[in-house]
Amino acid sequence: MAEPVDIPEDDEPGEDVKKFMFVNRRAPYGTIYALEGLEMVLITGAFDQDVSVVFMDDGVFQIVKGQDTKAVNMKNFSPTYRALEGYDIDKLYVERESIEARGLTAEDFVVPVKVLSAAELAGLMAEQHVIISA
Amino acid sequence: MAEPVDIPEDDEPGEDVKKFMFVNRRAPYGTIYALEGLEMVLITGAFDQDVSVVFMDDGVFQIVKGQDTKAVNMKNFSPTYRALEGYDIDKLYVERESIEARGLTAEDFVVPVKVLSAAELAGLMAEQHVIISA
Amino acid sequence: MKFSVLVNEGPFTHQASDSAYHFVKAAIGKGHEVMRVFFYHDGVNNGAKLSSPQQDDRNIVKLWSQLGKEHGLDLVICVAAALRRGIKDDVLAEGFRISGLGQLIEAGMETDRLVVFGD
Amino acid sequence: MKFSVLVNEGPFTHQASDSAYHFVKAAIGKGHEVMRVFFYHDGVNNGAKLSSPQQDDRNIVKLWSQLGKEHGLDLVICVAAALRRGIKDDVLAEGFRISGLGQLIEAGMETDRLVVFGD
Amino acid sequence: MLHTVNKSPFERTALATCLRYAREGDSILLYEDGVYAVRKAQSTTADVAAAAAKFKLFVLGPDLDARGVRPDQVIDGIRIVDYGGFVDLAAENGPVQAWL
Amino acid sequence: MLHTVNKSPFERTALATCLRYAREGDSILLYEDGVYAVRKAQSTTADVAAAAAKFKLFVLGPDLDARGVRPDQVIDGIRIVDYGGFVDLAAENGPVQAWL
Repeated sequence: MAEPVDIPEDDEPGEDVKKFMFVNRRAPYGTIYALEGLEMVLITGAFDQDVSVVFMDDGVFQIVKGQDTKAVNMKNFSPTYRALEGYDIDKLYVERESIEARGLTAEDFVVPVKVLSAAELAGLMAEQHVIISA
Repeated sequence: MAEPVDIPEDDEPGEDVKKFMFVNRRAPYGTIYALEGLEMVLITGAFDQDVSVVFMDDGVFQIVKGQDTKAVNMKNFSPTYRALEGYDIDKLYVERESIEARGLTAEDFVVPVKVLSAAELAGLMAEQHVIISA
Repeated sequence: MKFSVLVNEGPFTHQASDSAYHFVKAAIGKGHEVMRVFFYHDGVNNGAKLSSPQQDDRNIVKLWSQLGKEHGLDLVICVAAALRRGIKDDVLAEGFRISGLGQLIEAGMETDRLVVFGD
Repeated sequence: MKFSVLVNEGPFTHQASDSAYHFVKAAIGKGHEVMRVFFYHDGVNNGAKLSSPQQDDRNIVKLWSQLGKEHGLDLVICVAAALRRGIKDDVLAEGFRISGLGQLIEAGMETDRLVVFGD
Repeated sequence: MLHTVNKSPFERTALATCLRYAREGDSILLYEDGVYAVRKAQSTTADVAAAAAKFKLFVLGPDLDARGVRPDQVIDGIRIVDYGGFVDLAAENGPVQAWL
Repeated sequence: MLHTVNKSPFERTALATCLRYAREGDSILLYEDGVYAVRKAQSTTADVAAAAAKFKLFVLGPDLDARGVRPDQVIDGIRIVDYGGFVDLAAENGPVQAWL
């Protein structure tokens, strides 16, 4: 894993920078996709790319507060989402329709997220070079 | 795999006979559950048990006619369902609600099936000793 | 009461193996007998001894081996499903054995409850 | 055009590996370049050489090895996902190599299209 | 009999099919990602509350905890059990059908 | 861009979410178990026919054949392609989003 790289917020992406979007649609723990998906995102931090991470459908449950995995004896990886900022990965989006259906608000998450509609996220998605689904 | 055993239809189940139900809810080819599920059913034929096989939800697609897997280069196992009769496994049920939602009728299947409602199948299910989902 | 358990998914990818493990442990703790744990589909990967999860995560393959040893559990890997997935005797973890699907049917015949864990 | 492919599921259990194989073969047939096929999650099991499917079924592990050989494909198994699942060099099929997740990101950076196959 | 459901009601039809099959007196245990069904104030709540009134609904506490679902968020009438409770449910009820 | 959907519309929400994200001019390819969505005369037909009128819908022929879905059962306006056509769709459209 890479050291956090300090790039000013207003830095323009260089020529070699591509837009990567990670689409998270799965709940944590029932399957490993959420955990291994997060590992992919973290690695991207080492490559200085323009990274967006989107949580939609049951993927929004990945970042809800209060996860306690002691009794299932699995690794609680929800605190690791807070490490993303250290890798300059701060474009975290949550789909409005998904959280409304689940009775959640932006306050319920372990990291600061921007709440966007599916239509807004679809616009962002169309601008990407690479979209990875876990 | 066992030789087909010839038991008369009106034979009463003996004391050692248990009721096994196999519940098939998955489409074929997209995943291996249907194929490996069928392998489980075939083995049961060697044990002289009282076996029921139920197709519901996308599981009804396992037995539709006209499957041709040449272009996907996978094994077409749909003809194997016709071998079940040789193992005296002839209680094949299809859920009415599932086939109606999919625009299918009993004529669309590679094997003779009995079409029952979910309520009727639920009654059968409650009588089982063992229920196996693939 | 006499239980048997069927595990349809491999370690880590699905929670099925963890849930089955906790169920079996609790059943034994309550004085029930667990006759057999049968591993089918990707479940056969639970018997792969080379599995090395991260240090801070549980090692479910080892947990099964330990539970098997402590309580003389019969941990059976289905041979047909295992061949497809490259699990053979030389990669088999301690306490597991490879056998046929008949062992599952037999477990169904001889136990009071068969409980299935999968995806 | 330059493609890379990500395969998230193992052989046989899901069709993902078959679909990816046919896609890669067709892309090469159309004169495109396939820079890398990256295997992640259970996809790492596609590189397990011990896999022995039934005689009348396709052997997708061997098909990947052959396609890799014919066209010099870079077939990369993710090391972290492989460790969890017990895939190490000694069980690796011909033509596959084990490397880090960075190889996936690099593929995304250097190709025109990354296509994902999974469950 | 005992029905088990380990899938999210938002993503799969397992719970819906289970409820088509459950009969009076049956028990239903929600576990793994199935526990998301028990939450109040979400789009699935009315259907699950109706099921809780009709059948004996249980949810696995360890899976609730892992997913950050607090006991006060659980629909009234759904009982929280641990793995031992899961074993008891399997032992006390007839056959077990896993709606995978 | 190109959206791919490989899940049955009866069992998963992948197609529904895809249709929430597809924009004018986008292409959608249904393959693997996703091909069940293209069948006429089933409960999902009206929604998929509406999508076919709005977006460019494609279905993978090899997966149709494997599942016994005949070309005459496919909703009008959905084009059947082979693996080469899948490659063309990926090449001709912008990024590819796989709705797994």
